[in-house]
Amino acid sequence: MRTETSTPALLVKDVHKSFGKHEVLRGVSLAAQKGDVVSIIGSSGSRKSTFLRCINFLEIPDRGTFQVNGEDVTFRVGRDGKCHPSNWRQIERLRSGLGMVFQSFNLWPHMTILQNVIEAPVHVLGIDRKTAIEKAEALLTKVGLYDKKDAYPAFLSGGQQQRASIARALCVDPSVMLFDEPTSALDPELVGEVLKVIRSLADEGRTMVMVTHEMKFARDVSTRVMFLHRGQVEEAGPPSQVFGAPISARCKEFVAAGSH
Amino acid sequence: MRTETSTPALLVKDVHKSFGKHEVLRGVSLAAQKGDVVSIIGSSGSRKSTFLRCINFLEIPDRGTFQVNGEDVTFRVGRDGKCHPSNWRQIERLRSGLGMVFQSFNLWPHMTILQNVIEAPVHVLGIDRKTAIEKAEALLTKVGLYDKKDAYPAFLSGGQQQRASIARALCVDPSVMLFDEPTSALDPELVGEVLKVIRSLADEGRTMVMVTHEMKFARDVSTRVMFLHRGQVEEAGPPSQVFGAPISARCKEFVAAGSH
Amino acid sequence: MEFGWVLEYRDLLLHGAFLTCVLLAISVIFGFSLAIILAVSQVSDNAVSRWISKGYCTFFRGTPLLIQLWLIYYGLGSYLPYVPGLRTSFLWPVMREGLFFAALALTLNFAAYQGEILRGAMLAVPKGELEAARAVGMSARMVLRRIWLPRAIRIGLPTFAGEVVLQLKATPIVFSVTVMDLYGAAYKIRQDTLLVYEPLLFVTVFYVGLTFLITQVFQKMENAVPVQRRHGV
Amino acid sequence: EIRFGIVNEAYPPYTTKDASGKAIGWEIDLMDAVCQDLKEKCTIVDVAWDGLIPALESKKIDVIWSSMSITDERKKRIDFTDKYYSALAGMAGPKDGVMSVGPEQLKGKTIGIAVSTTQSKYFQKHFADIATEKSYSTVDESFQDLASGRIDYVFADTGPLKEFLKTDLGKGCCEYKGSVAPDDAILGAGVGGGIRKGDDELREKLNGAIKAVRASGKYAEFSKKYFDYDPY
Amino acid sequence: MNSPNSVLDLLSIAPPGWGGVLLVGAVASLLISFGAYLVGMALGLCGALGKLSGLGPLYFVFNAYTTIIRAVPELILIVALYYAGTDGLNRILAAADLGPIEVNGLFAAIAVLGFVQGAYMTEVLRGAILAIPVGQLEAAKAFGMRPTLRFRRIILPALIPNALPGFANLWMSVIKDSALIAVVGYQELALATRVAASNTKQYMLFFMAAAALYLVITIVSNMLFSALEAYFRRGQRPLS
Ligand SMILES: Nc1ncnc2c1ncn2[C@@H]1O[C@H](COP(=O)(O)OP(=O)(O)OP(=O)(O)O)[C@@H](O)[C@H]1O
Ligand SMILES: Nc1ncnc2c1ncn2[C@@H]1O[C@H](COP(=O)(O)OP(=O)(O)OP(=O)(O)O)[C@@H](O)[C@H]1O
Ligand SMILES: [Mg+2]
Ligand SMILES: [Mg+2]
Repeated sequence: MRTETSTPALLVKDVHKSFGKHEVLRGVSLAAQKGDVVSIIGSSGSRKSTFLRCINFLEIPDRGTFQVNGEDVTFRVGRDGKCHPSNWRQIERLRSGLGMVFQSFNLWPHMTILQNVIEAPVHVLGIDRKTAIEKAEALLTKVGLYDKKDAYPAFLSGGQQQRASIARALCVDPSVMLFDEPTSALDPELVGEVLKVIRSLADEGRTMVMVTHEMKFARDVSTRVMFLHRGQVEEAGPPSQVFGAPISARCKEFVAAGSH
Repeated sequence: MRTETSTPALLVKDVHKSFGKHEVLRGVSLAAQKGDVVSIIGSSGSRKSTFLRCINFLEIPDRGTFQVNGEDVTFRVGRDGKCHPSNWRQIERLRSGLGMVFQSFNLWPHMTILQNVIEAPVHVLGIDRKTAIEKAEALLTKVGLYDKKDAYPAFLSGGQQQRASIARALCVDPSVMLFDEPTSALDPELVGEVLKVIRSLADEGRTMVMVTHEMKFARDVSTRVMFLHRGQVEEAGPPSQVFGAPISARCKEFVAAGSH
Repeated sequence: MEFGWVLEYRDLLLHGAFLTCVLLAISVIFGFSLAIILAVSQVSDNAVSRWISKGYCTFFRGTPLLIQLWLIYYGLGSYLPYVPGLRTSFLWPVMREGLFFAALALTLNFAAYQGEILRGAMLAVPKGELEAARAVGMSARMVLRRIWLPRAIRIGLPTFAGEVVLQLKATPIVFSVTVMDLYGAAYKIRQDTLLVYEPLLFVTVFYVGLTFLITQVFQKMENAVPVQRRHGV
Repeated sequence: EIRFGIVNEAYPPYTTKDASGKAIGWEIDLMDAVCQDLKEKCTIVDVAWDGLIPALESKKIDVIWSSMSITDERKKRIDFTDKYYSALAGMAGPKDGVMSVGPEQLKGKTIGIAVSTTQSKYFQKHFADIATEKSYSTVDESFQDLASGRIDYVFADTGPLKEFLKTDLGKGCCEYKGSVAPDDAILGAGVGGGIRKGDDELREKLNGAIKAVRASGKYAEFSKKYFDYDPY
Repeated sequence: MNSPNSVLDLLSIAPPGWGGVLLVGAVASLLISFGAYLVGMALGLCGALGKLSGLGPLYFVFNAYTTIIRAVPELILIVALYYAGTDGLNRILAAADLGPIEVNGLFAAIAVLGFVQGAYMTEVLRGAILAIPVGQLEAAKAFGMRPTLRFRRIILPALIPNALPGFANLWMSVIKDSALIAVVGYQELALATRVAASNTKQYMLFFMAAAALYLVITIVSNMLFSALEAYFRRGQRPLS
């Protein structure tokens, strides 16, 4: 975690977060250089999703420092003693630089696939419609969905929906892609096609942070792996270390069970 | 499929079934002796569920012969040229001898776990309440849910719900247990606990028919494995044969992909 | 059955039918706009606006339309002449008419029901879809405008169709504030001729026809976004 | 036994109810007098305007006794007794000192009239091109609008009009402007009891009784309680 | 215009105050509504099961029932059903050589409103039944439950929470629709209000009193329905 050479694409330090009295994140940090693929693994309930959602402020963390492409996120402490973003505009701007892919796709069902993909470029970034469509079509071709561009999400299989949602996230040119278990809502036969797309993104040198249960895949594509346990980083390092020679006893157990 | 020695617990022959013009089952047969564990495998859409549902008449097959514990199910041919059970009472009676465990648990949400488990014994079999409760508590202990007996299903994890639904199915003393992908709605960490319960049932010598995607498990616990493809039995035999040396090309492919 | 009167009263009937349609259109359009405000403020974080909208909906859903109409027309309306300048303003010819108050009461009432439905529909939009919108950097306002409301309206569409029909059926009440809508026309004809059923039958056919039309329009709107049908229920 | 159908909306002074639910009013007094004369037992049946004809036809009531004016159009559906009072048509308006109701006073004014009444017919014949008619389902509603200034005049039966002007609300805003010029073709028909077509026996009985009540002076006696004129 | 004293006098329970008339009217409204509600619920249950039975003729009959009743204004339905209904009944009785019967106003009001409510109840119940996850019914079938047992033990308890919001709405609407019963001459709250208002010419006072009474009735009913729903949803996880 301590590799700070040039400006990192994403730098998150010492994130704390409670739900009510229940402290779920207890000082989690993460740094990703441009081109890094960071996998976050851990058992169910180890707060992986919560941490990922804190990164793009879908959950507002109680404490922590955030830097996206060198830009600091400013917070102010509210009357409740917790942090609040001091400038929601900034958050909104930064969010469009952090493409999020959800486990359950979350495509907007009242729009066709193409409309889903161009929604943010046109309405958030203000790109003109024609350019956005060109770009979207290129991306849909890349994820192999060009022929489905005018279909509504409900008519696509899970794998196709997930690929569409990846295209949607890519279309705003995010500097970092965030994936929250992008394959676990898919049945085994559909997982492959989505992993293929993600792998091609990794090969392109995209910066990515990915929560996943696919150990084999994480091992293959990641530059770093982070093992979360009860809201703390229990082990982190290159995949060879985390999977091959974990230091922490819990991580050892988890990795052993994962490759059953 | 041709092992007819003593009275088989379940004997199903040449099941045909169409939805509209679409013929989905094209002559599937299955025989299970007491104590057999039959696994049905096959890719998605290969009609595994439909076949299993025909066994306990949740789908009415168009054609086929059925024998449960030596008792023939009688059909009459209706005006539409299809079979209809000639005696719904018989079907209802036989159904209670075929314990079904669904992929999505299907616990009744308005009853506590204990109420779920004693519902059928008390109201279908007419066992008195006290005896039923004793039995239910014993079963809940066995699946490790005794302490949750007064909770409502919505407050249990998926794995706990599935174990409760197994206890519910067991409580009517079925001669055959039917499982339809009992673990695929669970996340990987919960799968284990359910498989453990199923394995213990197999060890007890219960007759079971099980649709599953867990190849490794199927291989370990089954006495027979059946590979369905497009509504036909493409390969069947002991697990060592189906997994180790499949004859059919499709089965070979499927088994190879399954152990990726 | 005797329908000779239809010709004799045709102007009255035509005008009545026209008024019925106008009242329906006005109250649905303005009521729906108000309903959006009510629904949004009910799901907002602002406690004051939440309570105001809640109170509004409770009052208008909790009392009969007839009483609301009387209160607005005979109550509110009877104080209007005392508003300085209003009697001489260009608004007066409109504002002293029963039609104005009838439209107002129907609108306020429709908004209350619609606001409740829309609120439910907004809560029924899967949270993930909203998060996806936030995650691409949409502001709260844009999420509302581009994703939340359009989705909620679609979810509520089948219910809206029913509500518009209910609204149509509520319009006869305006006759009690001197608006000669179609029902009012039928009432007059019944009093004049002492025919009991024929005028009512005539009106019924009109309402049923209009209902059919409304249902068709909404069906068209629903079909605009195809949804995959669940099979086997 | 004769069952009298009386509309359950208040129409003072002819019929109304007091707070204990008892029917009172001029028409009730007349009914009592008529029944006394006939030595019949009479019952009052509450009916809504909407239900008068069906109630009559399905024999729930025997006579409509509820200020129903006699018109040719209505005679096609039911029979009427002889008139028992005349709907004297008068107007009420704001207190402005103008005390007559000729065409020059009404010019350009809005006049409230209950729907399908004699007054409405009269208006159509005499004032239709100079003033605007506004129809009300009950005369009561037109009084409220008169008080709030939405209309300039109410054109109604003199009885209810004067009754209204006696209340605080009426006293506060308005005054009696006078009666309109007589027109026997319209105003002469008056108000009678409505009877099932062909029920001639009852009609004759009631006609006789109404005559007798008038002749005996009873009519004038109870009318005095309500009117400062002879309503016949 | 009116001193507080005269307001109190006008609203006092005992005559000459009109408060008693209003209260009796309110009780009548409640009685009609409650009766109609029960009748509607019974009809609705038949209607929903009939529509879902898959039997052509049954579906046709109930579909016609719900479509027609829901398309025609209540006011017209009440007038038509009440008068044509009693008329028809008496004609049938006459044909059978029986004398006409006197239909009690309260009874008729309940029957007519209940018949109208039934159409709406049918749709609410049908929706509630369709909203039960199919799996729960299949699980019941898989245990060999007979249709009646299935209905009693699984469908009924599962549909109640689904149907309660719709039921609550219908209850509110039947209370307000009961005001329309005035057209058949039965004095409930709305008519009582008019009578009181036109006798005293204190329109606003009585309209507001009536509005307050209706509001009290609906708010109290809302609280009851919320409590009921909380009870029937006890097995469901609260939304966070
Ligand atoms: N809004 C919330 N309010 C209260 N508790 C919450 C909320 N969101 C999450 N939690 C709690 O935080 C804990 C961790 O949740 P999280 O989803 O981050 O785990 P996870 O590692 O992503 O698990 P999984 O692998 O199952 O997705 C859970 O126990 C959950 O109950
Ligand atoms: N009620 C129905 N009406 C029409 N078609 C149906 C119906 N039920 C199932 N099918 C069709 O039958 C086919 C097989 O379904 P089935 O669920 O049996 O497959 P499966 O092998 O269980 O697949 P999976 O592994 O995904 O559960 C599907 O293509 C589906 O479209
Ligand atoms: Mg998660
Ligand atoms: Mg299946």
